[in-house]
Amino acid sequence: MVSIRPGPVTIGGVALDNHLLLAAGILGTTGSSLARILSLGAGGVVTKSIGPLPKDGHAGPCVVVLENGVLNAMGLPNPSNAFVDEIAPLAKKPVIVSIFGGNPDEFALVASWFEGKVAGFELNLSCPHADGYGSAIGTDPSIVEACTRAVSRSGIPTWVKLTPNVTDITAIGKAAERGGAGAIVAINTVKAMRISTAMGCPVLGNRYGGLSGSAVFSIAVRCVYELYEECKIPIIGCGGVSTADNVIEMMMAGACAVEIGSAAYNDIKVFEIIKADLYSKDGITPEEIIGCAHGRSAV
Amino acid sequence: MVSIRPGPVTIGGVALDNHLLLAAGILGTTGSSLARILSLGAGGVVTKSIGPLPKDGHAGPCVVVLENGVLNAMGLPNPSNAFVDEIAPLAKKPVIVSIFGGNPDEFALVASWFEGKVAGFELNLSCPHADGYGSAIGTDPSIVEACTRAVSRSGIPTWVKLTPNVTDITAIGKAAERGGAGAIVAINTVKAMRISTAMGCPVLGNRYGGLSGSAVFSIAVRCVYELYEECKIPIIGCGGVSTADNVIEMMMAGACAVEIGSAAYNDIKVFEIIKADLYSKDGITPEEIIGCAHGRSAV
Amino acid sequence: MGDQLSEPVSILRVKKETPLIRTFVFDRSFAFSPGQFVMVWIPGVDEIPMALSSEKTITVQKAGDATNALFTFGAGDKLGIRGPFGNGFTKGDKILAIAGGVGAAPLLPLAREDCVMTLLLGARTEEELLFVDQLDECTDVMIATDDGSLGMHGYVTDLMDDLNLGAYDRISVCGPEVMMRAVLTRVEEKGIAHKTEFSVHRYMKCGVGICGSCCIDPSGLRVCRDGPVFSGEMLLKSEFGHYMRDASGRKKNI
Amino acid sequence: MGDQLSEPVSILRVKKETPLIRTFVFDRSFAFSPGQFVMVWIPGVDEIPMALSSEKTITVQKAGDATNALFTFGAGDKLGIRGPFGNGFTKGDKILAIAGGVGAAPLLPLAREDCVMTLLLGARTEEELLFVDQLDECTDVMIATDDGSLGMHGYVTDLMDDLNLGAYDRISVCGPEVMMRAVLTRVEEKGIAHKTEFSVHRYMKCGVGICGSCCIDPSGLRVCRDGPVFSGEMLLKSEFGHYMRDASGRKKNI
Ligand SMILES: Cc1cc2nc3c(=O)[nH]c(=O)nc-3n(C[C@H](O)[C@H](O)[C@H](O)COP(=O)(O)OP(=O)(O)OC[C@H]3O[C@@H](n4cnc5c(N)ncnc54)[C@H](O)[C@@H]3O)c2cc1C
Ligand SMILES: Cc1cc2nc3c(=O)[nH]c(=O)nc-3n(C[C@H](O)[C@H](O)[C@H](O)COP(=O)(O)OP(=O)(O)OC[C@H]3O[C@@H](n4cnc5c(N)ncnc54)[C@H](O)[C@@H]3O)c2cc1C
Ligand SMILES: Cc1cc2nc3c(=O)[nH]c(=O)nc-3n(C[C@H](O)[C@H](O)[C@H](O)COP(=O)(O)O)c2cc1C
Ligand SMILES: Cc1cc2nc3c(=O)[nH]c(=O)nc-3n(C[C@H](O)[C@H](O)[C@H](O)COP(=O)(O)O)c2cc1C
Ligand code: FES
Ligand code: FES
Repeated sequence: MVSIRPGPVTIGGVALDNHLLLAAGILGTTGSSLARILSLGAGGVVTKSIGPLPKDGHAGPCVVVLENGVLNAMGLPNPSNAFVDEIAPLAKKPVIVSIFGGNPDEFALVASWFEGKVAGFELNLSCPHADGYGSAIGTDPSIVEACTRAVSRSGIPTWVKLTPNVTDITAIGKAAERGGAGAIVAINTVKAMRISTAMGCPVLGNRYGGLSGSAVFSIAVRCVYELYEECKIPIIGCGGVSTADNVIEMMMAGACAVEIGSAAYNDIKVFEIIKADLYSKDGITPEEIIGCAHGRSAV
Repeated sequence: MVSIRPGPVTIGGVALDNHLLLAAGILGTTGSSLARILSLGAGGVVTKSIGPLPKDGHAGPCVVVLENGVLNAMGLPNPSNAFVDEIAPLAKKPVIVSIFGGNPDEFALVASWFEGKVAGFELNLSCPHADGYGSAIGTDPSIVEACTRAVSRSGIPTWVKLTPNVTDITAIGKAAERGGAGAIVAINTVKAMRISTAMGCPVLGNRYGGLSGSAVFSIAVRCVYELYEECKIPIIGCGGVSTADNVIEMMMAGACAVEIGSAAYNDIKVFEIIKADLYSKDGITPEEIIGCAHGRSAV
Repeated sequence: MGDQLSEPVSILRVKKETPLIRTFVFDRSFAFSPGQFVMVWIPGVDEIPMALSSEKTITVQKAGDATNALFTFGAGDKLGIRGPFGNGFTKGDKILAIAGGVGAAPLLPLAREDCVMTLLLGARTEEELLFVDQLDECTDVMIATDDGSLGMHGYVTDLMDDLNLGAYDRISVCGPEVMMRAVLTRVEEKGIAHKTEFSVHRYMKCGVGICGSCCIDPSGLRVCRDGPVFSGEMLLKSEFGHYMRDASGRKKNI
Repeated sequence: MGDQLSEPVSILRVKKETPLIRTFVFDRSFAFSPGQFVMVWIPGVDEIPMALSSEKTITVQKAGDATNALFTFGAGDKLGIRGPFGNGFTKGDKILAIAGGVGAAPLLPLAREDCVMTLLLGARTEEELLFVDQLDECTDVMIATDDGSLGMHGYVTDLMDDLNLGAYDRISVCGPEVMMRAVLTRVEEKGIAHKTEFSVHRYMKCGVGICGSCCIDPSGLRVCRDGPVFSGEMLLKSEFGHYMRDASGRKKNI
């Protein structure tokens, strides 16, 4: 397998310790959990999505582990501005605050709380199971552009996380780019549902949820590949990454870095494990492989 | 597990031997292969998609088997009107001809070849990897409506197969309904890609392909559930069905019958195996479970 | 591995244990280690963590919305069960178990495994004491009630003073967090925090270690996956006994 | 099971066998049964079925676009390999193998397993005979060429007349379909079709039994999954020798 030479990593204006970030919403609710994941080898962490008001989230069940993935409908539970104190001890670390809101003003408001205190923002315009938030607004390019601009104008690196539940993800990626995004993160979960045949009703409290994990890897690779053909800003691959080979594959599709979420279910040491396989002193530079799968299908 | 009482099955104007159909494009290129699948227990078979002109399909690789699914980019290879003779020996059997075309006229043309010779049509407005066909046009409600009407006006039962690669599948489902569809089939494959890290290029000859099999089951259940909330015509569930419990789950989501494709990879006897688990003389009627998961999340 | 959808169980019967506590008996068993918990899906309501009080029972205290709803469930009603999850208590030869209120639920199966020498059982009043008879059958039970209606008048922690703690190889504790923190303070003073284990309760959403709602400060350990049973030593310099988090992730004092 | 993506192999060297046939040696081996095939991915070009002529080689006849492209590949170039797939030949004690042209490719490993008593080898001319030396090393080879440049002047089928076919427990055949059909007719006349096996070639896209492009009439059996080796009896009343299908699924005569 190809391996990568370790070196400084800066993606979309954020300096990272390596190419592997913790994805939003996985073990990202408390400062100490984020600190633990950093100490376990993540090159950066994205927090749980924070909104303008505290939310308890959907009634349970919120998560179901499937054979090859995870189905969740957390419903964006978050402590809102109490989170500022929560991550204060991590001020110097590569922490990206994920933000959700129902309109540009809400995004800007939440971002303002964290100005000067975090490395960057990731806008959740993509969670598929929260009325009025996430993909409810993230499927409209003009809203995506406006929300992005409302935050990026702060000058703080602003990443935009996209939903795959659209007809054309590149239209949304280009909207984020126009809005001043420093990077695009693809993808959030794929809208999905399971029904308990024993109960005769959906297994998630919210009925609809989002699918993540290995099951969506090939969908995420496709989205990254499509975005790389149309957008100029860096792309961060997310969705089903669980091995170093998956990281390389995402990079070949066009990702500069990856986020990892569900794979932490199998082993919370996933970052260390992948790093051990991914990096070696005699490896190549990431630039040699990022996007290399484009225009090469005809060798 | 719930089991179903065997009895006559008629879906969207087509009489079937049971609730399990062979999905389009799986072992459906020759009359004798379709006959074999019927003899192996399928309640009906959908043929390979047939178009206005013969096509060789995409250059290989066309199929990759993944841990929990299949990735394919066949590219709609088909013998075009030579297929009329191919299935002539099956005239009295529950054979549904899948049709693709680039516009309403092409759909109508292909359908005209088979009038009086088959039990019904399934319009492929959903294949995610064929330029100018399938989901390239199947994401536009007005085109879907027009293509559906062009075939349904023949009076022959016309099913419309939908792509999940849209922002709102119910908008497409309603368009098919307006166009006179007798049933909706959901879903075709989810647009996806894998890259060979050893080669540094996409593994499919066509680069982009479609994901099927268990990996997409929860996505298909979600689509069926959404469509059931918005459409009145029968829905046929397709995508990742591999057990009798999956069939029940699809039915609870709102499906009257299911199509099975990728599961034939594990065992071509999949229809017999599922039937043995699904049906029993003291089972309940399908009507008792079809759609029962709606409005019951609050028990 | 397969999908880990909730297993459906039917309630065979419901037993009133105390005015606020009921045991729900299922029609099927789950192999488990005492201290492990399951996520109990109350369809249409919520999903909440509950220790297994035996391989086919949970013992539930009425606490809020979900438990109130559960208390309307009777024989024949269905629940969904995911799990068991978490680590459970370390086994030992001579365990001292300390239970407060519904905290007796995960300790009963430990006592039934014959490794508990002595069990200190506390509650506010006599009628709120849980599993007195069942525990009596398998271990040596000492009782304390806040109002003195049975056993010693006072807290279970006071019972500890009458014991030679050196005689036990482990001390396993489950009860209200204030009571557990009192035990922790006591064992710390005696320098035996390393021999103790506490079953920690935190608000849980996923139960499998990915959502982050149950993490404790400052280690960031997940109660659902790294616990719920933690050594007293680990808990000494922690949020334990001071604060926890609610459903939104905000801190609330204990 | 894991993803069954193509395994990358590097070509170690290419050996010219005949003017139109080359053997490609890989840097890694695949456990296989003689008669099984792999799907060979020629990046940027196509993916085509090829029998393994040993655990690390394929032996390829130039036939069209993909094989032409493959002939431009040399040492160090990479291919992707999926498989091996299909059933392979039934083993026996005393096999008569009949090879025409590149059909010797899957029969060489069978001969190397020491179960082939006699092998009939045919080609158009002497220089087109494949694996003469290799086969000589492990079995008793009888040769026929269309132009008589080596061995008997005529078809391999003619060689059959000189043999006591009763002496063999199985007859394993691979070659051009016209030649194989001629063998089938001959063994049918002699009433021994049940002892014969033929490696059938059909246009293949998936190689794993789901796309349907390789199915044969009237059984609907899949050459890639139920074959490629079929008993002569099964093939008697079939399309075999009469027609096959092209990439679009249309019939074309043989
Ligand atoms: C590992 C573990 C084992 C448990 N075992 C038992 C047991 O055997 N018997 C028993 O009666 N109780 C047990 N509990 C506590 C039980 O989960 C809560 O009492 C229950 O969730 C309250 O739900 P509610 O909706 O009725 O109350 P709410 O109205 O939600 O709240 C009442 C109180 O319960 C707490 N609580 C609410 N939801 C949760 C949750 N999901 N996780 C943790 N605490 C919560 C709240 O913080 C609040 O203090 C256990 C908790 C954990 C974490
Ligand atoms: C199980 C099996 C094992 C085989 N083993 C060998 C072998 O060991 N050595 C060898 O030289 N050849 C073998 N072949 C045949 C080989 O696959 C074809 O020669 C090759 O695919 C031709 O590809 P092309 O693009 O070069 O030719 P094309 O231009 O595509 O066609 C040339 C001829 O090859 C046939 N053909 C094309 N593609 C395929 C395909 N995918 N599957 C089957 N036939 C095809 C066509 O019908 C045509 O007659 C085998 C075929 C099968 C099915
Ligand atoms: C339990 C859970 C909670 C999540 N919460 C959030 C969230 O708050 N914000 C967000 O943008 N994405 C959220 N996601 C999506 C993930 O960040 C990620 O996009 C998705 O899980 C795909 O990556 P993975 O396959 O590596 O998990 C959540 C995912 C899971 C499984
Ligand atoms: C190899 C292959 C070929 C397919 N060809 C077609 C096709 O021609 N027309 C069509 O409508 N769908 C086609 N499909 C999609 C299937 O009919 C089905 O919608 C999809 O595979 C999901 O079902 P499954 O998970 O049961 O396979 C094809 C799928 C596969 C795997
Ligand atoms: S409850 Fe989700 S991590 Fe513990
Ligand atoms: S090649 Fe696809 S079924 Fe045989």
